[in-house]
Amino acid sequence: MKTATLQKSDIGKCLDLLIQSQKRVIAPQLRPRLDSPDAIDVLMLTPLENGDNHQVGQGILPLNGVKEFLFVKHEPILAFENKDNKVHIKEVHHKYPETIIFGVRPCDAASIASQNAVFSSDNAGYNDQFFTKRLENTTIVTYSCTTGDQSCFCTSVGLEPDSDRGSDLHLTELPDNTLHVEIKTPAGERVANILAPLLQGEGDQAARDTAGKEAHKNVSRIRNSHLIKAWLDDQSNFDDEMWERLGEKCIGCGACTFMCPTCHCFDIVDETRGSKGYRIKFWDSCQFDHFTLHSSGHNPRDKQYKRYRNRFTCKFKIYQDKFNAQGCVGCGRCIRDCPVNLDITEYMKEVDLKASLPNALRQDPDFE
Amino acid sequence: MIEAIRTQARNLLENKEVDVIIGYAEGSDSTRTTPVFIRKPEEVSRLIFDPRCINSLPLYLNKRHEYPQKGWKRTGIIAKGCDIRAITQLIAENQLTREEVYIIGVPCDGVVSHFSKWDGRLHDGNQATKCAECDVHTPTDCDFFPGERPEVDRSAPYKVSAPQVLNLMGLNTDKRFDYWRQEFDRCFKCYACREVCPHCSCNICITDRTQPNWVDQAAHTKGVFAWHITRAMHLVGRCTGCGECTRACPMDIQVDLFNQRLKDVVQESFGYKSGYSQDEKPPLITYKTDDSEDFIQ
Amino acid sequence: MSKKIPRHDFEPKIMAFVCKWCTYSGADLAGTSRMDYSPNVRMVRLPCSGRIDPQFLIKTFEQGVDGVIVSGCHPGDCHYNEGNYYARRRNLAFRQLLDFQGIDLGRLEFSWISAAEAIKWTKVIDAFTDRVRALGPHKQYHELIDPYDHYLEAA
Amino acid sequence: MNIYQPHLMTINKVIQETPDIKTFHLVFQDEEMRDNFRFKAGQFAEYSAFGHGESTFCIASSPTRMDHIECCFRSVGKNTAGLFGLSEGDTVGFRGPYGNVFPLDKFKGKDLIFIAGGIALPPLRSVIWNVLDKAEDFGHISIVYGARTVEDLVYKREIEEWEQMPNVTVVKTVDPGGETPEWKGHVGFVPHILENEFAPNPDNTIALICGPPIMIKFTFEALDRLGFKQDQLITTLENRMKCGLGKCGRCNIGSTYVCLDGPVFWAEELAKLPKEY
Repeated sequence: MKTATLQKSDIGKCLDLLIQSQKRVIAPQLRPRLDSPDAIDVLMLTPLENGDNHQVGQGILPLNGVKEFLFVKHEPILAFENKDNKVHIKEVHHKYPETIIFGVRPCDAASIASQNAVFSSDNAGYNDQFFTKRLENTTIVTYSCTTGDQSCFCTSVGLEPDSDRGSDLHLTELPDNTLHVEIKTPAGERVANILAPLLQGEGDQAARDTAGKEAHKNVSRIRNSHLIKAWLDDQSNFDDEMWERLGEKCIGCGACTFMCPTCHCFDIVDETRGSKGYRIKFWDSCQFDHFTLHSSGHNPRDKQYKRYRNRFTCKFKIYQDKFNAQGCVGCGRCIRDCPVNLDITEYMKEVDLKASLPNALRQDPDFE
Repeated sequence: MIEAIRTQARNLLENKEVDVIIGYAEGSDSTRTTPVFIRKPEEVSRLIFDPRCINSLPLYLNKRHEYPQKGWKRTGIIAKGCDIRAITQLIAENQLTREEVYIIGVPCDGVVSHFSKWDGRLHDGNQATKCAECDVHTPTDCDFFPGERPEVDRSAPYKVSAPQVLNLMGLNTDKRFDYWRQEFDRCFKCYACREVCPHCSCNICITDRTQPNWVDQAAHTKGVFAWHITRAMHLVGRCTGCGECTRACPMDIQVDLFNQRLKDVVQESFGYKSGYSQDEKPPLITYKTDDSEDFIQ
Repeated sequence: MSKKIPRHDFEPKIMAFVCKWCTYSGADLAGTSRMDYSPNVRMVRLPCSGRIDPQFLIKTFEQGVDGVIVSGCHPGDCHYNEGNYYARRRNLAFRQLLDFQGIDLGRLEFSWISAAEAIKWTKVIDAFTDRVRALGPHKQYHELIDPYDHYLEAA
Repeated sequence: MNIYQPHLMTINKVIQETPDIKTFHLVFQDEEMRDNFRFKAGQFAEYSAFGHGESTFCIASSPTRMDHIECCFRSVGKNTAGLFGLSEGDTVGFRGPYGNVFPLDKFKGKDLIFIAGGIALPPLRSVIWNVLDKAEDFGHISIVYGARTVEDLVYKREIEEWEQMPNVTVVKTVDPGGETPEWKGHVGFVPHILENEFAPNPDNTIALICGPPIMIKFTFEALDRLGFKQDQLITTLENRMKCGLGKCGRCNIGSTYVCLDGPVFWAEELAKLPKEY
């Protein structure tokens, strides 16, 4: 693996170089907004025109994840036209521009593999070209976290704040204001070649490892979260009282699922105007009551807490069983953005407690 | 104050006067609070109240029918002045009868505009704008009030809109369109604005209906425009200005500006302020023969 | 002999939602009396102006019209006694909402036209058509309504 | 290849089964598809009325009769209403076949009981004709079919045809209140009629059940009381689907995706799943 060093102050120049090489460059930026006293500063991953106002490495996480650049919010999958009483299907031409997403946080980068497990042909041989082709043309430049906020819990799901999973080119911030650059894939190498004028010598692996360990301490961790899967596997826990008790405050909006970098559910509808129309694939949420509603009126998940149970099970069991992938990357967006503070880590802690009782409880001195 | 509320809550539960008390409890981290459903007298110590208690709890009153097996008949609710306005409005719309709720009013000095801004105390820098013009810091219609209830002066003149609304109104029409187009570009229709709204009480929302399909379901800008216009129109004269829709928006779109603008329209044109009377009809289900018609040919 | 119809570069598409008792009859009278007025208007007849849900108007804009007109009986003349009073309030609020949204109020018209007022109908339509024509195509909204058309162009 | 792209099919024939249920006979517009298309009994497909959307139904025709594909549906929502409005000569979209199949090999030499309610007969009809066309491989065939009213019974002509067959027993029933003066079948709910009127012998028998979740539940219980074992009961589920490909994420029962692992399940498989169907 090749490494290099980059001055932190040169990130803007890096972005400029990439833009000049005719790539679509996406990086976190502060979002301009109407002046308002209630305003909060919001980072968004945005396509850049130049490297001036980037916020790479700033803040905890951009509001949106890389998800919306791979599994886009809405897109046509088919066009059709009714001509002379006959239906003609037309192909839709998607453009998959070569894209570099710069400054992706490790949790977001790790989520790409989960989405890919669903959309690629790994899943029953059906390949969703709209996702996979976009992914083929996307290079991910990750940027390690140095700290987390109260909602971050990546270390509880087996990730680290300096993890390079899903990364093509991995940057780690070192205390001396330089960046340790690791080239992970050929795509990352191509980006590194463009950035070559700014890269210096080899990276300091020891300093990078120290920085990673330091960051690891700054993200809170849930004990024994590995017990969750086994607990969910136990059929008798499906009707545990916990689900309703914790879930009854859920109001059934889709904020957590739409913000989630691994949530992949979508809906398909037809939209027409005149004789032409499009079949559209767009984000949907398992938290909506009509998501599973049968035409007969029967609803397998008829209560909100059951829908949240499905979400939790999806993250910690279904993803593993069905897609052999990680369901939750611990980015904490669902916690930050929940209007009623329904916290997935509370479920995790509760399950952890239930699963580890009675043995571990008395043996672990750290247990609260 | 909170001790008085807890004591009252315990009494209510012990005497079976209410089946559940909806209140606030400590959230998952120190800056947050969370709605909580208290069913047992021994749990009342979880109840708290401070400026972090942003949520508008009356929205759960709409969802009370989802819990019939729990015998949820009469609901106790901890309500700020603005929440009581929401309840009053629900009663005026026959969504609720006054007897179904037991309102524990709490005096409120204001709440923070966003959890992330909480630094241990409330100040001008983090107070929600709605609280600056609030005239119900001391709640009006409640069954229980901790301590002596002071006389409330509600003679203050009606204040027009938040500054953002005026800013937007100052732009020309095309600029305003572009502003919303840019904002709505982020909307992915998670419907958090709908679900947190105490007044969005329909069992099945018009956007979820497909026959006919009035609002496109996909989150392209056309569909998003249609959704937000529809939402604002359905809240004309009903919105009590809690601002939850904007706070809940994960994409940080200020959707409540529509409601604030229409609040002004309703006040200026029909002299109606929502959430102050259980008997007065909301403006769009009534009329006066001499209503303004200067826009009509 | 009908008068010569002037030609314009832009002919707006105009949608009219009308009450069947008054305005529709008024328009009918204009037709049977062979009065001349702008041919840009397409009409939807509804039982009462109170039946005209703002949703209809949004959908109409989504279909690419340049102007919408809502018309019913004069106050006091409603076949259902009070439908038009409700319509008046609702449309007052709806206009302000669309204005705040950034849609030019010149593209919206509301009128009272009775079954006898065929002349008023032609005048209102002519004036409204001229006004919308002067505003030009409703370009901003038109840009929204076919969000996927560019996907049909070959790469 | 776009996995969401349907094949075009022409509606050859429309049969109005009940006031709100229609059967379509569909033929591929593409000759190559017409020759090469294969499926097995129990599989489903996505049918689309362009401009309205896609719906999921089991293929109702038998794989032994490949001159056309049949589907049978009730007009309930936006998509099915769109399909319902189509007539002979119109085009529909077709994606499939998806899902698993009824393991007919395991049924060989055994008596079969088909139990269905209402619009749930079409999924089993595919198997019924498949089995009847190879009657020498199987034992006695019984069909227990019920609907809310006499009017709601589908495949009325075929039921008469089945009744005439020597190797077939047909038990018809309608819910109480749904009978007409001319009605000669039973009156009562399917599980009740099955248990008390028909009372099949469980020896060397397989029961194939299709119906709404509540009917499946009660039928399982009834069959259990009659002495049927879990490995003698097989059913097909109909959860809501959009993609049919295991991607849209709505048909799951726990970790089991009905579109990929189903729709056909043995009772013992269902027992291991959470009650989420």
